[in-house]
Amino acid sequence: MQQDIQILIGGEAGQGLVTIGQLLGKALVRAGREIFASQTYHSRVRGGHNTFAMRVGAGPFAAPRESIDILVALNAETVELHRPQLTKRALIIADAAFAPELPGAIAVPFGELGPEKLWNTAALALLGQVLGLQEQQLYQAVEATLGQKKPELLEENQEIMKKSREWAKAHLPEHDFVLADATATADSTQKRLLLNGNQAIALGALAGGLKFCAFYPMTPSTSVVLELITHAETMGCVIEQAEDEIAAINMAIGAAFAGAPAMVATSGGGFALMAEGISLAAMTETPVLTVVAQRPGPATGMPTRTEQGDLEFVLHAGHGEFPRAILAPGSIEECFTLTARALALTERSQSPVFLLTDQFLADSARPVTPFELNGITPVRPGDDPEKVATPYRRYRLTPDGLSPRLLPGLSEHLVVADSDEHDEDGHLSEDYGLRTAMVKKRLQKLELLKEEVTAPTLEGDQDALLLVCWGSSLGPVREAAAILRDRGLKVGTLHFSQVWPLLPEQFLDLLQKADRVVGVEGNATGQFARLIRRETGFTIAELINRYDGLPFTADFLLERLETQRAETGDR
Amino acid sequence: MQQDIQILIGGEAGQGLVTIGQLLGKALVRAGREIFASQTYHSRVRGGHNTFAMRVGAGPFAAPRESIDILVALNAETVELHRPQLTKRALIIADAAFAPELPGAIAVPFGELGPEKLWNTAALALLGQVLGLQEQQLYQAVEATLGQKKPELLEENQEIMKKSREWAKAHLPEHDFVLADATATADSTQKRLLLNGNQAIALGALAGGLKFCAFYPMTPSTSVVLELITHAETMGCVIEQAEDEIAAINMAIGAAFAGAPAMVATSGGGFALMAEGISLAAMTETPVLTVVAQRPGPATGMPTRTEQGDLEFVLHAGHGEFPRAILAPGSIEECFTLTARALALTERSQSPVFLLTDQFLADSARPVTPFELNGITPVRPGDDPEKVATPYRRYRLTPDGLSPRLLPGLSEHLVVADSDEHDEDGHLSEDYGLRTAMVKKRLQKLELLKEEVTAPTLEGDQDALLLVCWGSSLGPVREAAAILRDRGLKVGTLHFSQVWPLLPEQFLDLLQKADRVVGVEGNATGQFARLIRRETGFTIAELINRYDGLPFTADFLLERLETQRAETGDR
Amino acid sequence: MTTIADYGKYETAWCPGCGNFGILNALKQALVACELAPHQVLMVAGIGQAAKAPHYLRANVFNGLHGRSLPAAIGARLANPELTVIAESGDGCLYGEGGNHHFLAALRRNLDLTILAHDNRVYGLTKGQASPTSQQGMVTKTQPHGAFASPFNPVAVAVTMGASFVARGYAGKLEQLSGLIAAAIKHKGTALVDIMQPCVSFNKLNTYQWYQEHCHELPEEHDPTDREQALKVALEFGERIPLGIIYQTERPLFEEQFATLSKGPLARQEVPRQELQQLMQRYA
Amino acid sequence: MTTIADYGKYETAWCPGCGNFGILNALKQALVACELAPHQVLMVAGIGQAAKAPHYLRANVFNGLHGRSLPAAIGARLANPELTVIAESGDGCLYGEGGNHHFLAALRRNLDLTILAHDNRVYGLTKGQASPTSQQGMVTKTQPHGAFASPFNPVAVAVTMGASFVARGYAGKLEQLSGLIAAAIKHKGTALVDIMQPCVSFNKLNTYQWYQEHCHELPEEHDPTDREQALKVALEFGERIPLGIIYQTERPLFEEQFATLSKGPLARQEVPRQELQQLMQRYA
Ligand SMILES: Cc1ncc(C[n+]2csc(CCOP(=O)(O)OP(=O)(O)O)c2C)c(N)n1
Ligand SMILES: Cc1ncc(C[n+]2csc(CCOP(=O)(O)OP(=O)(O)O)c2C)c(N)n1
Ligand code: SF4
Ligand code: SF4
Ligand SMILES: [Mg+2]
Ligand SMILES: [Mg+2]
Repeated sequence: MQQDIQILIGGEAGQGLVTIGQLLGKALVRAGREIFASQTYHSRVRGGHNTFAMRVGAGPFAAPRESIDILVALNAETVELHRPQLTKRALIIADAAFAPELPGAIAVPFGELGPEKLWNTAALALLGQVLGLQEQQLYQAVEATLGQKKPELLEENQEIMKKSREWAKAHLPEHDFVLADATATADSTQKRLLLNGNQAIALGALAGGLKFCAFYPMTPSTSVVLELITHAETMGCVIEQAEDEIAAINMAIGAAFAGAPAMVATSGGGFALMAEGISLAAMTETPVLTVVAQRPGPATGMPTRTEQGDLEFVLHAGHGEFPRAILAPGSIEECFTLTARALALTERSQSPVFLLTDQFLADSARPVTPFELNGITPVRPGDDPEKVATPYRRYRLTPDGLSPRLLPGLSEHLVVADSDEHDEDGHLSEDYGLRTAMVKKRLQKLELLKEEVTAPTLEGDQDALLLVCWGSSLGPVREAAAILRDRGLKVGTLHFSQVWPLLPEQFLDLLQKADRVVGVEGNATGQFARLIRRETGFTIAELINRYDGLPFTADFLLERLETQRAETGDR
Repeated sequence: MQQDIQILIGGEAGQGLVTIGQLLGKALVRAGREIFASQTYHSRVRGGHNTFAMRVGAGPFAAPRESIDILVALNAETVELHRPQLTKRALIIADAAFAPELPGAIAVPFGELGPEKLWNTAALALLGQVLGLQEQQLYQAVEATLGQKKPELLEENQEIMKKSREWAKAHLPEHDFVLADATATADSTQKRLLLNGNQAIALGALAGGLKFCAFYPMTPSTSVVLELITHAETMGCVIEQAEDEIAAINMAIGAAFAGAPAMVATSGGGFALMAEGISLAAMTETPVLTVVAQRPGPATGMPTRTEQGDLEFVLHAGHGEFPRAILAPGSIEECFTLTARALALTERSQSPVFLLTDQFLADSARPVTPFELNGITPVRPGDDPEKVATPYRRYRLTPDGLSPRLLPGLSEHLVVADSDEHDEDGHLSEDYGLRTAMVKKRLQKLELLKEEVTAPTLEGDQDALLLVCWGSSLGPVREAAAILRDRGLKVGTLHFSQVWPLLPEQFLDLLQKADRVVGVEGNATGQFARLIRRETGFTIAELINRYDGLPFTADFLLERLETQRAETGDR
Repeated sequence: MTTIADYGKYETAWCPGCGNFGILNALKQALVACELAPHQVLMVAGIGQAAKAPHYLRANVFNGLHGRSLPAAIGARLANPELTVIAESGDGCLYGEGGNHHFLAALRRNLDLTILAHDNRVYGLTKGQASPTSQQGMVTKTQPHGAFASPFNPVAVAVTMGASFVARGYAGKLEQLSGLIAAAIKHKGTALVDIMQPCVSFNKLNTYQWYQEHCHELPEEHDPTDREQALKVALEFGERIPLGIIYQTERPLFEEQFATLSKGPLARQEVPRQELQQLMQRYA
Repeated sequence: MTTIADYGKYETAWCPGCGNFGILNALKQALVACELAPHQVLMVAGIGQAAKAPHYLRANVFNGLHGRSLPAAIGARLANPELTVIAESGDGCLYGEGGNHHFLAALRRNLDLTILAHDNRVYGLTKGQASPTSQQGMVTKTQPHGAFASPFNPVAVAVTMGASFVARGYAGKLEQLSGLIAAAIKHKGTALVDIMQPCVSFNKLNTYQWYQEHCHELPEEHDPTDREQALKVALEFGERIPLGIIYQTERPLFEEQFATLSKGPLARQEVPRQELQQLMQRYA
């Protein structure tokens, strides 16, 4: 297998590195390449050290690599910071002023190529030349993106791209990064979509029938909403920036009560503020989808980094007892499909449903086959007012716990919802017997959720080394497993894209059969492993945790597997 | 053993039944009796059906009884509602207008005794006569209470008491409720305190060194604060009603940062709003005590009833990962001692600590021996500015995770606290290595908490039937066990007054040894049992849950133990 | 035609003599005057004694969280612009418990929404603590030395914020009050009616008699469209408490931002699948 | 004597040209003018670009949650009345995110506290969404049709609420601004300085030039103790934006309610064990 190429563009916020990255990505995808793009950035607007990483080659990929083959350094700091990650064959594209004295260094006289604000475009053109992308392909990407927003700038961009290409042709050293045509694995006639996790979530929500979203800006969840806003008018959605997260969740619940499939998107602290609202949704049995894009906590923590540290909090958030479901997509495709599913599930169960993602998944992009809309039926909120038993009672006690849900104002029936314990009519009640019946009714709906649990996915061998993971860790874990398998080891991966409810019959035997079970989680304490033990009694004794704010990579996992094996002896 | 007497006073809110109950209680305690008083009330100001229950006899008691020996009905509804609970020997004190046609009924011509607003005093006097309390004893209690607040009313109260006594002497039927002197078990020379759970918490906090409390009113937590306010001036405390619970927790954190041992008291929804603040306390490593008085949820739920439904929420509240401790008093005495301990623990560990109680414990009163203050050292916040290493760093990395805590403004050292991930100086940092170190540092403090875990209490036999419970369920569970033991069965109880962290070595062997382990919890899903399994792998297969809003009683438990044994066969 | 009877009669959990009864009656009259059938109306409440009012009325009801009636009401209105949405709650709920933040945000937005504040200047349900509108010096169990902070004047703040309809009513003047509520419901925009409400159990300062002595109707000459005049009147709150429509103006409706709302309730609108298919191509 | 140097020099994470720099310098000057040593000062911030300011200053710092600087500041002040407490944060943090509720509550209380609002009329840190003070019509990624709601006028609301010190400054007028901040710190009571702050990255409407054109200093004649006049001036916010001390009055200090605070920091006060022993007897 030809080795893939890891490109890293580094510089300050405001230097336009995301723009280069996105344009390069677009061009590569259109050229039928497999790529994986991911970002790290600081919690500031200008300055700091940001990176945009792109893997290119015979993918598909679902994780970044730690080592770097092509470093594009927009400032001197980038060279210093990433030097240790450079592979032997690495190229370093950097301004002549700070290009290092290394074999692969290409000292570019950016000043000669054009004005400073366009140096990112110059770097893009240089990269294109290195990778062997046709000039046309890259320029089209620039045109498609810039043409819409700032057509007046197209010409100067084109000019600097030309100049840079020419300079590159003349000065590029020997290297082996030209993409051979053979690596264009995807059928380039089929237009793939280049999407990051948050974009896929937004599209999944729209496909699932979303009509209302309220939010308060919070990284890394905001871009879900930005995407929704872009399409709101076309799709007939109402998106509202609320005065805070408490308002957001209560607005969403009000809207859902009145018939709009609704969601909120937030992160850590914002979610904490929503906990009371979650409990309200449960008590009033109002469907609502909460997207929680995790970042490292506690408190403000690291706003722009990644972590899987809020599983237990999301599982138990809200006072009192009630059922819920938590979906945790492992890929861009799952971001789409599970969001649509989640909307259906919350309406179906009249219980809160969560989508648990994180900054890594939110901000990493990959080409995907356009989603099939036919398989997805958008949510139809509420029941048919013609078909309910009369007198209509919002909380009628039924064997499965589901009561007919009518929408206020859409029939002559009156709909009464209450956050107090209530009778079948929705009026507050302090009757002990009724209380018992209503608790049972609400909890009964867990059975409905259990009927629709997405089973964990097993890949590879079952009985030797089994890597257990959930949510966004899927990509790096699968890659590590593939590498180990290439080395002749027997390795399986078991990935949960639904972390609650758990059905032990779907996976317990697998855990029991494997020789060595290793839990992989992007947190410090192994929350999912604890949950598994709580639900099954099975102890995942060995854990690999990461909590420095960065996502897992295959390299990281392989190293840990190695050292841990050494530490624990050959059991 | 002479049977104890269960008195129930029932009527509408506003009829003064709590007053009678409290006065009777005071008189009985002063007379050296054992009592247990508990309340049920509606979430309204007037009307509804409230009760005040009092058990008298050869206690000590720690739970109410379900059956009633003396029913004082201030309205007709009370007679109807409680008729099924009457014992064969029961007396019913009721107005002639609605006294039932039952053998024990005493139809009182309240109208003849005095004006309606004093009928509660009349009923009190009648009760006194029934129980054989001396007139003087009862009147002194009235004097002590009313004399402070409304001395002008004393006379008319005295008058109606006299009249009622006389009427009672003439009309009381045969009965066996006169308290024999022999039942005065306590040494009546030692003045015992009649305290409910919330009062004991307030006193415990004051003894522990509390200096600041912020709150927003929420039943059943408010009375903790009412008690604190009464003593605030004497004790040099600042108590502030905040504009909401979010403000309350942030004020408490601000105050604690600036050196005041601080707490908040709240319930379900109010606690949900504090979740983000809890996470802030953890990240800034600011000590703060949160008292959560549970009531049935979700959402507004049943504001004036009881439940143990928020354990898992409190255990996981707040985004991100950090250590905490949760204490759950099982008695009035523990309300006092554990609150003082909790304040010490939060200061010692610079981590959030919780006191988890509920409406049942909050509102039930019992005589207790005056607390020994000598054993309690009030918290001394902060470290000695003379002794810190310089330059002073609030978050200095240390082996045990504890950094020197100085108080701002009390020395020339500058104290910098940050909700972002930070460096040792407290300034925000996005360094990956530092992040890892700071996560480890914070989590390391769990070890400090583990060193001070209150072990669960085992009472009775270990290897037959073991009843496992936590928090407020202690009283009824112990009583049920005692009854079973009287019946010749081997029964043990294992009570956790600290529910986190759990040290399996303190109890796992007990669970494993017992023939039949039954978990008793005032919730619907068995949260503590799940936690035990998560922490030990041990499954408590049999549960007794109550979630109708009422507390456990021995009767309830015995019945369930019986039916569940029948259901599960003789394993 | 809708009649008072259509709005039903319920047993309440209020204290006898409470000002809430007058407000409930005035509301029913206003709804009838507005010719609204119960199913066209959505009452949104928070938690408190006042917030129980919607349970004593035949209508659609969303009884949410303490302090959060306004966001829920706004959400519902944005999902179904055909509903007449009325947020009804107490002073603690609307001006305390974070509610104030939602209150200001609601005034800034100006949806077609009515806010009825049962302003008894105390926390009733939780037994008499000071509320944001409590009179300075009011002694309670939690304010043993009297409420210290200067009371919140919702009417003055609303006028300052340029709210489009600001009125003050009194539970003891049923006819005027129901007129104000009806005007508020008919007003296109966010309409606040702050209602002086005696609480016979916990507010011993602001009693029926006190209100009788302090409240006066705005004179005929008062021009509610004159902001400066309105502001002056709004700041009057002490010896004299003016009742009536204090300020009214026209402002664009928040709902008009959303083209989709002109097509009626969101629940009745199909998901445009074709469009979705197309817009996905933008990512290619 | 304290000098500017005592307050240190730090690298910042702000964009070059940002209005925050001017505010930071003005603050340092004001602290020096007030003759406060760094350890006497506690800066309390929320989250946002503005809220990073306390990290760029040598002082005690509590950098809490987004929207919650005021309660933390109040708590600290009630624990140690000897601290000079300054809450410093952005418009989003102080007037959005529930902060508004705390803002009104703080004004009602009137502790001895200074509030510095870096009012760039946008959410900077989260990349340019509209804030409560954003100009109507401001187009952002989340407000593609322009901010709809009418902007919050913190100064007008503060004057309406009877706050005891209300001023407006401008990041581009360093001398005046530092004077205002110093006056605010010296004022006994809660003092608001709302500071017009250009955000060069996200606010393309309210630029340095725009402020230069719109801001004007209050005339000498302005009498900040005249509430009616102050209110008129406070409502001026459009073509002309007045800078200066708009309103100032004397009101009782919140701290005075608590006898114990006259004895200094709570941390230094012994727990009166004897008294506790005695008061327990009341329950006998
Ligand atoms: C989050 C939360 N905090 C506190 C409460 C307790 N609570 C219920 S009603 C209420 C105050 C009610 O006052 P107000 O809104 O003025 O209504 P009133 O009873 O006076 O009509 C409070 C504090 C609650 N239900 N939820
Ligand atoms: C609970 C919560 N919600 C959202 C955020 C994300 N957030 C951080 S700063 C900010 C807005 C900052 O705006 P402002 O206060 O005006 O400060 P500026 O950056 O403009 O100086 C937001 C929304 C957060 N940190 N916490
Ligand atoms: S407590 Fe006050 S407001 Fe509540 S019902 Fe009674 S009188 Fe009315
Ligand atoms: S984003 Fe705006 S406010 Fe923030 S530092 Fe940059 S210019 Fe200043
Ligand atoms: Mg009220
Ligand atoms: Mg701002």
